[in-house]
Amino acid sequence: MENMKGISRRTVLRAGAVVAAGAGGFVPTRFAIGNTAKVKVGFLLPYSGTYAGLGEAVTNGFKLALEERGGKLGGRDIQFIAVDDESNPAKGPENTNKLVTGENVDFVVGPVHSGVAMGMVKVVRETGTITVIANAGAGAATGPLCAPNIFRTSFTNWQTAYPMAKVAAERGMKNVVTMSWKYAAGEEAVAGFEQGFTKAGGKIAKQILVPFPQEEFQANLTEIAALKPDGVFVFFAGSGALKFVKDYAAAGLKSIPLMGPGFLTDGVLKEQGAAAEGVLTTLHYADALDTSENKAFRGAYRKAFSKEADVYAVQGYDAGQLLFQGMGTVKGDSAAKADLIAAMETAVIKSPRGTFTLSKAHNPVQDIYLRQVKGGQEVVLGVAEKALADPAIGCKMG
Amino acid sequence: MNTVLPRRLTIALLLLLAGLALFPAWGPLAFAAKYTFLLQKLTGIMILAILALSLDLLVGVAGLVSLGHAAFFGLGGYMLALLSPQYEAASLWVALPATMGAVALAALVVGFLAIRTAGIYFIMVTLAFGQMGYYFFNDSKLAGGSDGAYIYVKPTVEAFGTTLVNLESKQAFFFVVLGCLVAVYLLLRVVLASPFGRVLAAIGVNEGRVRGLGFDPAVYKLVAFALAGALAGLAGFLAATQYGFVSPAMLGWHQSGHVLVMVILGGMGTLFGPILGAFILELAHFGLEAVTEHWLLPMGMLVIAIVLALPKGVAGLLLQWCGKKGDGE
Amino acid sequence: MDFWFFLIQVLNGVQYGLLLFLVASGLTLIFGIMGIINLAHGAFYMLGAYLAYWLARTTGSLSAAVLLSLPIAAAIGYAIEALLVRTLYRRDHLDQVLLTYGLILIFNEATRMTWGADVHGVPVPEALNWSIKLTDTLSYPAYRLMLSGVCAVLAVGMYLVISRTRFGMWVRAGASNRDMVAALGINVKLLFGVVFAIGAALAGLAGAISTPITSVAPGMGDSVLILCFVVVVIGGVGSIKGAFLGAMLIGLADTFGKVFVPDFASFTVYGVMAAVLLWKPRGLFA
Amino acid sequence: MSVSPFLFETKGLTKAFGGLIAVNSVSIGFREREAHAIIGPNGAGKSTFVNLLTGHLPASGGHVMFRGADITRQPAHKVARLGIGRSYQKTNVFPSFTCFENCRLAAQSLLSTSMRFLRPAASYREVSARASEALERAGLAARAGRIAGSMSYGEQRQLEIAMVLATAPQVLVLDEPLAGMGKEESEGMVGLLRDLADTYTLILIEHDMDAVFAIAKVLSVMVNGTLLESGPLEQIRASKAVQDAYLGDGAEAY
Repeated sequence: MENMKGISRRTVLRAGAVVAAGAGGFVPTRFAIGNTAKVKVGFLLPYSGTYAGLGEAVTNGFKLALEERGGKLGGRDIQFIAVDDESNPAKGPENTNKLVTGENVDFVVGPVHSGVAMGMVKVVRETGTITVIANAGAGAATGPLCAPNIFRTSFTNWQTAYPMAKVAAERGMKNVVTMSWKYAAGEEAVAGFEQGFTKAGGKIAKQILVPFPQEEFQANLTEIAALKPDGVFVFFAGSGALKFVKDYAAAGLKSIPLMGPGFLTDGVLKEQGAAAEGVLTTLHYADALDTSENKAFRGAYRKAFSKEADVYAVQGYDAGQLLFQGMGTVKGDSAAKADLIAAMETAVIKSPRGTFTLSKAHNPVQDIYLRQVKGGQEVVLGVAEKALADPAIGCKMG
Repeated sequence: MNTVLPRRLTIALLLLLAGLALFPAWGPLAFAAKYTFLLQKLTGIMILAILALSLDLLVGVAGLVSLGHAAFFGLGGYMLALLSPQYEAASLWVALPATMGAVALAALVVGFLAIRTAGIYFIMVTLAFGQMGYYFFNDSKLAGGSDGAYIYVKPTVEAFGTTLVNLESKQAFFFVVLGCLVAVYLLLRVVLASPFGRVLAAIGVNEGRVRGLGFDPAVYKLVAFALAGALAGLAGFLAATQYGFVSPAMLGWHQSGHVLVMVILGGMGTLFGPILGAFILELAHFGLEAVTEHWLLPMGMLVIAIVLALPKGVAGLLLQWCGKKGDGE
Repeated sequence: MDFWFFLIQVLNGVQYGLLLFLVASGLTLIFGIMGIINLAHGAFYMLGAYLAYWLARTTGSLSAAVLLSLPIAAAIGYAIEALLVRTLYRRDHLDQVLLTYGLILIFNEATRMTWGADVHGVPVPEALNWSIKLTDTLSYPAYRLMLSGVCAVLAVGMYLVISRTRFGMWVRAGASNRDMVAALGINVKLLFGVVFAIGAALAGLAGAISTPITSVAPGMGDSVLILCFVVVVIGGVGSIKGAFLGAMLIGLADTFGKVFVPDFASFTVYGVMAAVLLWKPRGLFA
Repeated sequence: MSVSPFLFETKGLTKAFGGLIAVNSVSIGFREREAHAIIGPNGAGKSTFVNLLTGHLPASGGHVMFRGADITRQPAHKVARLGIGRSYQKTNVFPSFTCFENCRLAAQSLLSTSMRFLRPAASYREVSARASEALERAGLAARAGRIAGSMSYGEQRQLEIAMVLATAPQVLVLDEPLAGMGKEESEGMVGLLRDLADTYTLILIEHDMDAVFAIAKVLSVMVNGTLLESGPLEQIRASKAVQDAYLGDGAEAY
């Protein structure tokens, strides 16, 4: 008992020391003005919880891009500041504020989660901090809420789904069931597919939305089996994607083609195993892209982090390229915002995914690839849609 | 719990309050560039402290452990979002009473159903209602669904055509929130000393006996539930005003659990304890996060250490110290 | 409604319910006998899943992994009871809530530090990697059937242990009147330690055997935990029979909710719980 | 129908827990300002009877009448408001409140409602006065400022009575007020109860026969949930049936 007390007291002390150390972190920082000061780049990414792996990949990709280019932005050294956004939308504004107001960063890079992105956009629209969204596909960020200082190097949910409609129609599908989690990203993707598919003369047999993030799909799989559609289009990512694909195969539905945005297989393909065989996906990137840029990128990434690169790493990498080009044009003068933004708007990014430019809404105009799992490997079948731009409905820019 | 605090403690708390109120004076000197951010951080913590205070009325005083309290917090935020015209400001004089009224009404309905249960069942029923609220805003198109909703322009505080306080000013908003925190604290102190508060506190200790004395506990608990709900709604209203953004996560059980931890950590039923709890938990989070990305680990250890070492929370420790040394009773 | 369609949906609901029961039974056992609200219960579910994933990769056999992860989960459970939980029996329920909340944070982060943040899957063992064809498109996976079988056997086993053995008598005594357990002259310390270990092992087992049909990821225990609380409360705290019934109810409500009222799918589970508690404020069997 | 001679009475009052009948058709009448003791061996159903009388348990059958009105279905708090105050077998005070606060809370029943939020409870003079009066009467005036949980057991039992008094009842239902008290403490309590018997209608459940005979004028004897006999002290003392069933059993009861 006495001993127990001793331990707990020590734990308290140690924890106290950590807190004190943390507090020490915000002693007055010297505030230097001019181009000689370091450029501050803030990462607003998940470093804990379910999406931590994605946050890490974006960070790695970004750092790799800059290291390959001399480790400087417009000739200035870089200071990275990372904030764990915890994938918690409720804390989105506060965590953004930590970077923007607390650290006075010059640039914000992030986030993964669309909900966090919405909170972030709210803050940076007010402060005018130049922000690069390196994953979150929420259409609104480059739609109704677009702003001169907000860029995206990833995709919109619509972009990743719309091209699949053409593929489905070309393959003779008439009747398709769509399914997703009931949250913004999924609903936007499903809407994109449905828009394209009905335009091509197809029919949506049923739209199934399941509560996010529940992963019990059996009831819906049985429903799909009963509907006997020509194809099934789904939006799932991460652990949900892993589980859905496995359940789909186990339920004996493999005879019905399964389609979806590439997140259905990316990052979880190995774990899905044979269940993923034949799954058709569309995405703005594929690990197996046979281009010299991609091979060089993947090699460098593997060497630097002893890990395979993925689409998130590419998006982070391109965010790094975008800032590098912009800062290069203004020679490191991050205060010249208008020039900087103009330079970024016109940037041509030689991405591992293929070269892309930005639309007026600051979203990539990019090729969307059609991919299929064959023999446990993601195989690129071709380009589903060339230079696809998000319609950016509601964006009043440009 | 005694309604009068030992003098030493009162002095210590007043000194802390003064330090907080004067932050805009000493903050810029001590923290330079980080001042504005810290000002906002402190404002955010005070908002959570109001939420923790309101929960303490239920958990610490009336013995009603609610794991769905954040639903009222979130509802308060959403009310502001719904009441704000898209590109204009809502008037605080309309929006705030409407918000608190609506949240109190919602709390009354939930409370009416939940108060029939007790103990762990009450915890679970409140959790269930909280989750229902979460899914309501997550699934419906009413206010942006899972994306959340924006409040583009902060509410105005005007009287006879002149602006009294400009909430867009971070410093002014800091003082508004500080004022609300002090006001809610004093209000709850007054309420606790009132006949109502005495009955409520007695219910928390021994509900059956209160019934035997001729009071219907259900009614008192219901009123407390509505009052706590309305105050949580106020906190939600302020939170939504601060960043102009609301999302369903505000209503979720994680948020409810987080606030419950603040209350227990700080010391239940003491009112000032939960405020300290909010500050300790949030600042520890802030500090640990700066040191390691694995901050959840030391955070968990800190929570466990406090449970083991401080059974009555931080407030219990303070009361013990001051009770021994001070002029006490 | 097509007969087979209906039948499979019932199977789906029952199977989901059985799995929930396995996790929830440990939770209700721990609360019933020890009076502890163990928020960390979901963490044991996660731990079981991670152990199974890790051991399946090292040993190459899922069944070996499941069998190995059981004693490990039990040992960790026993250690936590002896080191931490034991100091809190005389304290308020809320202190235990806080302690086990702290444990969740530690477990989640420790898991991430050990196994990384990636999502993992475990392949279905070859012997069970087939489906029973019911109609031309409807079929039922064999592994899920086996899973239901294991859960059902455990449920029956638990029923027998509780109704026929001395240990079961203590459990029943504890659930109806906690003071009585101490009065029966039992080594309470040992009993509590064992109960906690059994609870942890049950949750761990549920996590381990469900790996082939779920994804192994940090925080996977949290959503399961909430559902299990719903189950326990519907059934009546401390009642294994209640937990079984509650789990079935939730499994079926969730399944049919998704099929018939998809727009309110997230409400169904919580709606059922609210309705049960308004009708019987102390659960079905309390 | 003639007017009942009783202030408070039960008619065929019955309570069954599942198959077990704890109180079986008990009819007892209590006259105004009468000290009435209910005795019987353990398990006779006395405590259940008290709980039925005060609305703490719902009756399975029969009626409880107060001033001619049927109050059988009234919940406990309404029964208390009618002027039927009760004390509990197990000490049942608010341990974290001071002695005075315990009584003041009870005295708040003087207010038409306690749904008053802004004025301090301490500032209601008539409430405080009655609380003081109750403490005085129970002999605890000197203890007013003590935290109830820190007082001696006997004092807490006294406080229990003081709280009932502070609700200004007409009927006092006291469930074993002497339980667990030492000899000296008991004597003090008996004195207090005798004193109270002059002003209130007293219903007393008690095992201590010395105390019962010292306080009560009327006795009712319950055995196995049924009323064996009810009548004036002397009648019961003389009753053969009672002696056989209860009093005669052991000298220790007397």
